[in-house]
Amino acid sequence: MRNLVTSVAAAAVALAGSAAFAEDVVVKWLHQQGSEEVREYWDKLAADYSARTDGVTIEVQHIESQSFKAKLTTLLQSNDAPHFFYSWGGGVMQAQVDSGTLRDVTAEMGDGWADTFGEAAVGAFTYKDKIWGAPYLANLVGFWYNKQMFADAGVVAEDIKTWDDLLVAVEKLKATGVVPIGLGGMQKWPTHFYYTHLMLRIGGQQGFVDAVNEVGDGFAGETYIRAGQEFKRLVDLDPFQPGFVAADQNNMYGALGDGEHAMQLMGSWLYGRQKSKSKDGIGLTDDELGWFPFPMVEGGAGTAEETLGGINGWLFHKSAPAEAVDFVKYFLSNEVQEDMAKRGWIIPVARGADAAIADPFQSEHSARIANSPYHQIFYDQMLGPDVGLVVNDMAAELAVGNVSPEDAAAEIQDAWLDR
Amino acid sequence: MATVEITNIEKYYGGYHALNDINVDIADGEFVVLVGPSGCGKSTLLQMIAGLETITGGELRIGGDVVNYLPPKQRDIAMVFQNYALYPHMTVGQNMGFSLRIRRDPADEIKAKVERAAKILNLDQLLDRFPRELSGGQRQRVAMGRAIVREPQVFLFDEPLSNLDAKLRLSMRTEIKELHQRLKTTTIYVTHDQDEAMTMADRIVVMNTGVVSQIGAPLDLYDRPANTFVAGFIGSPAMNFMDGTIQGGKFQAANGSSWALPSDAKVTEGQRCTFGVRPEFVEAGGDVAAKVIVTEPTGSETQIVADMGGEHFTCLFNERIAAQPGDTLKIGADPEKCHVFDIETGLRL
Amino acid sequence: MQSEPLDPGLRKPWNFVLLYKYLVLGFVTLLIIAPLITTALGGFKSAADLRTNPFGLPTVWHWNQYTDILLGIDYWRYMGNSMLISAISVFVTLLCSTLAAFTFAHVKFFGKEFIVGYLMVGLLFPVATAILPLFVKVRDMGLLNTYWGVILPTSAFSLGMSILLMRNMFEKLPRELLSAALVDGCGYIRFFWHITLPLSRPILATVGIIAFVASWNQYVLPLILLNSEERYPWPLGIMEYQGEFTTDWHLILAFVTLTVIPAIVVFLATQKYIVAGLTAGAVKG
Amino acid sequence: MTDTPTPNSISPPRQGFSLRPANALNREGWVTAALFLPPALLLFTLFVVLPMGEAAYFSLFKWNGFGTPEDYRGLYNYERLISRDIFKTALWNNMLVILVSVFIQLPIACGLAIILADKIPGGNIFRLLFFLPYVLAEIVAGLIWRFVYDGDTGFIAKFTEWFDLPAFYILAEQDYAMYAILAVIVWKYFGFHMMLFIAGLQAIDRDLYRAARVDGASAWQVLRFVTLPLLKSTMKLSIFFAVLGSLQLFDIIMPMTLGGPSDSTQTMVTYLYNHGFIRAKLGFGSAIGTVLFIICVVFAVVYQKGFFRDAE
Repeated sequence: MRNLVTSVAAAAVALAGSAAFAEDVVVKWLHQQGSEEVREYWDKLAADYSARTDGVTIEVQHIESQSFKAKLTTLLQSNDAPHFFYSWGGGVMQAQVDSGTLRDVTAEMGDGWADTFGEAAVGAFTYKDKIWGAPYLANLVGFWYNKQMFADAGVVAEDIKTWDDLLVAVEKLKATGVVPIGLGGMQKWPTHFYYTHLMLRIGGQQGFVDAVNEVGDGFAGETYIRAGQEFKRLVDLDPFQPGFVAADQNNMYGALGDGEHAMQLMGSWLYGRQKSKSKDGIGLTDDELGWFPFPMVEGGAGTAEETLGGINGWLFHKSAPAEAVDFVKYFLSNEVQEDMAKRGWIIPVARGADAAIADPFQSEHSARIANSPYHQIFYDQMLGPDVGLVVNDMAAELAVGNVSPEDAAAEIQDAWLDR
Repeated sequence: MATVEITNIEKYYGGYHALNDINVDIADGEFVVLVGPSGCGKSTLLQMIAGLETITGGELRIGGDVVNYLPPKQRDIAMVFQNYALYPHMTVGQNMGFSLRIRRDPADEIKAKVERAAKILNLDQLLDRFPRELSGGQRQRVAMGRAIVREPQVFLFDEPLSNLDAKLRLSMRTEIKELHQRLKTTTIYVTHDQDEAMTMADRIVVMNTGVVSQIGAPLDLYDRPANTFVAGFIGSPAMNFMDGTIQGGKFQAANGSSWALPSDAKVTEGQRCTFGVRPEFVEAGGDVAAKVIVTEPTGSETQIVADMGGEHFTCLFNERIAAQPGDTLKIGADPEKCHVFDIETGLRL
Repeated sequence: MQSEPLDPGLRKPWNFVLLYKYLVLGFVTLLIIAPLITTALGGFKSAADLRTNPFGLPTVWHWNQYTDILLGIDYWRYMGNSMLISAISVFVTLLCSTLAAFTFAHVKFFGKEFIVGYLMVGLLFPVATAILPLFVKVRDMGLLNTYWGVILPTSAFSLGMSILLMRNMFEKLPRELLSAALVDGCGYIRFFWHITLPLSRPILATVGIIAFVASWNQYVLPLILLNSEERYPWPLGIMEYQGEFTTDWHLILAFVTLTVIPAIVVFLATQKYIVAGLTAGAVKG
Repeated sequence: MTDTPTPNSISPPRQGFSLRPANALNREGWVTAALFLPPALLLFTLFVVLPMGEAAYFSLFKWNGFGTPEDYRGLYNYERLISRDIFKTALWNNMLVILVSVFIQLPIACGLAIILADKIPGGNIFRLLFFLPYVLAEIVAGLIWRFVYDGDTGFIAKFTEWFDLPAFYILAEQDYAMYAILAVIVWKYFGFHMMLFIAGLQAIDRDLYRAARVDGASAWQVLRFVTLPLLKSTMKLSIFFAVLGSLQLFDIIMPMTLGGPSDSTQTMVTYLYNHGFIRAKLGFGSAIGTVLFIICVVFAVVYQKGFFRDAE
């Protein structure tokens, strides 16, 4: 009951508007962190920082991830705008820059701060020759698999070098009666990993650059049609669990840990979640869990070394005070990043902090990203929500056979031209 | 207490001329009844006096002051409504004291006034009741009590008895009359019931289709109606009318009967006119033949509806008459109690 | 309830028609009740129990699933937010609509019908039509992510119906009451305060409860207008909770049950007003 | 006593005075209106009327929400909208809701109302029970039914298990998901419509039934020739609410399918949210809103016309 009273009281205060902090600097921080554990850690970081610096208060705001992007645009233009916020870079950031809502941090970065990150990481937040944000973490997508199930089916992960190999593996797994692949189809973005990964393998970096620059047929071109066709070959094998269309990805993490399917194409973040979301809270141990990169496609321009993933970081609103930048510097300092890496939460981009990564998978991912000739940022980030979500839609439609590869590619091109 | 002067009052609703040049002077302490059929404008006139309707033209004075543009509360009037209009959420006492409360009178003064009024109206036992717990007659008295409490210059009554049953109506009539005699407050009373008007009024204003037909004391109206409308409206059962011509110093009706003229009738030979005979002045044993259609004995009186040349003719006898339908009666009337009107204008001749 | 049956034939004892009627009613009841009962019981079950035994009683009663929610802060915060938003919305709605409805019912002035028609337009349009511009508008007013940002549009969209219901009610007050009050020395404002308001308590309750229920249950406005979980009303909260526990149905069902119980209790307590209001709203045709 | 009315000679009307347009009552009326109306008018204009107009304005632009709309495109958004299959699906789904409301829900509600309008033992309890789902928030109804429909743990899972069928995920089936949602809509709303019908039935004069009985009508004929014709206005009302409800259908869909799978359960509003709001295409979304708005207007006009024609 006291909770109710306090929250009503708090609400009343909020209604009345708070003028109490007039003297102090308030830094508003907005993120979409889903994990409660991480949120608590961040709250503590903010509190620590506030305690150390006289008169700086960090006000943490959190939006549920699904509507984060939708709301952010409008939020940035309101007087409730956060001073710094989570970003995936890409097309969304470019639109924000174009509209003049962001604060340029080139000067701060030039002060040696930029050197603490990898070049590609800083590059992800560079647009029009200026740096607009600070990179924080990187991740990549690959196949996570259940070693036991693979062994039972006689599949050797290390031998899956090509797309065809993968299809064969799927058939073998199916023959043993297990669900070869788990897929959270409801959110659509897990499905788009297949589609865009195939695009990357078939078209390579150049393919994407050409499409964006509207060379030839753009996204409706040969590369993209073929990606759809290849994906369809997989779909035709019926490799996903029944009802995958309405399956929630949040469940699928746990489902892998529970051994409900043999593999899942998912980002680095799956590692921790397959444990925490599993029924017993343990999931697959490091011995039971395996990982291999998305195989190459024969005849494709890309190699298995190119990576698909994200480089996420923090952008600054034009109203951000110097304290906001200062706090982010603290947040991204090796000390903090190493601590978070140690907990297995992230693959940090801060130079040297990756050494602190405890688990073998994350180290491998970190190394792969570092050695990647081209790190393709997720399409749905890179292209902005208007086009990116169409890519997701088309991936989902391909997965249920509602659309032909040609039409799917044409639809993406249409959305790109309409952006 | 005050006089009420109504001068050249006009009322238009858009293009509709509801009241046409109304002139009535009401003396201090007088009890005036506005009477007429529904739609004649009597209620509208009352509402205008109360300030509930706007006045399109003319002048209204209460106590000598022009009040055309004053809101009701500044006119120092009180009003009793047909449906009583008691506030359902207030007790009898609160209802009666409401106007004083609005005026911000001291509470003890309100209490004293309410109790005094309640005593007058025999409501002292009911002060804490709510209107829904009262009978119709009691509600009516509360409505009057509410008016009395204010000690206004003028009382306005808008058909206050029409929602009561016949018996209660008669006793309330007496009560109102008594009250007026006791308080001597100028009173304007609207009704459609000519009986009520006759018994209660010092003076009656008969209205018809937005104009005043006649103003006068009850018996004057009865004895010397100014026109066929008043003649037909006042008196019950209604006056018998016949159209005809003056022939040989007598009225020769189109239905074949022939009647002697009153001595003061200003008529000329051959003039077409309307002749009126009140049923109660019809006497048996004249030279007019009437064929009985219906006989309605009430005990003390006998009402007979007869056929006279295809028209109904009503007779009211103070004695019992054993007439059967189909019988032929010989009747006549005292010419001094008959009326002659112009056939075109309806005005008294 | 009328005393006379619609079909006089019903009065025969052991009528088969009556039996069929009860069979139909029983069947419909089952369809209505089964999901609700399963939901409430599901909150007591373990995940495994729920999976193998969705209909029966829990093999073990897990009270802690309910108590955990009740002892946590989230549930109460969501409820408190909903309460705050709904209560203020109802207050604003009632304030604006009684004033307007009174004016429309009793005051004569030029252009009244036009203004009434203008406000009644609002009856037709679902809030959803305007979420995008509303979002922009609320942002421009600097009310995004504030309680007021939700309260004001909520009230605005419930004005039409409230004014309609109340005007109908006010017009039913005898006109003589207004006349009497004017003669007694009231102006419109005093009439409103001393007569109309006290006499309109039932309709105020009805309109208030309907507005409250609508606001209590609303989802789309807070969804687009609120950002921080600290201010979420319970429908957003429950979706958040659901997002966190996805198919841990036993936990979600416990949460659902706890959010539904207040609504059902309030409904049972006020059903007379709710039904009266809905059917009165029906009168408008 | 003077008998005939004579013009009173005290004072002739002063024309300038008596022609003044407003008297005290009118003046006070204006003051009252000026005091009492602004709160409602302001609130309504600001949050209902202006946004409607702005939706129409925004719909002419391509706009991602940054700054002000500047990229004027005329009817471009509408052309795009009309050429989309999802738009047709959404419209059709809204239409389906209306059809199901009219042809399935309305007869059920009417039938139950006829049973329950009679005084039968327990009648009140049945009424309350049937009305209960209406009181639940749509979000909650959606969540509960998502559980019911869940192929792993729900009712359907239990049934497939009993009959040894493969697990069936109805909400994942693009051909069936919408029907599953329609069932929930009927489940949630029939009680409300039933209450409308009960109110309508109780407004019918009992003497009419007696008269019909005396005239020799059978129970069926009474229903056919007396009850149903007299319920016509209630049916219209029921349809009115069904259409309005359909046009704003959103809350139930979101927890159940989010408009999927493959957009098969999108309605106009989920489409507006998913493709306008989430994708930051404010112009496009506003075009959807405007179309919805126009549908409302057309419906209102048709409804009013129909209503008045019958009233005459």
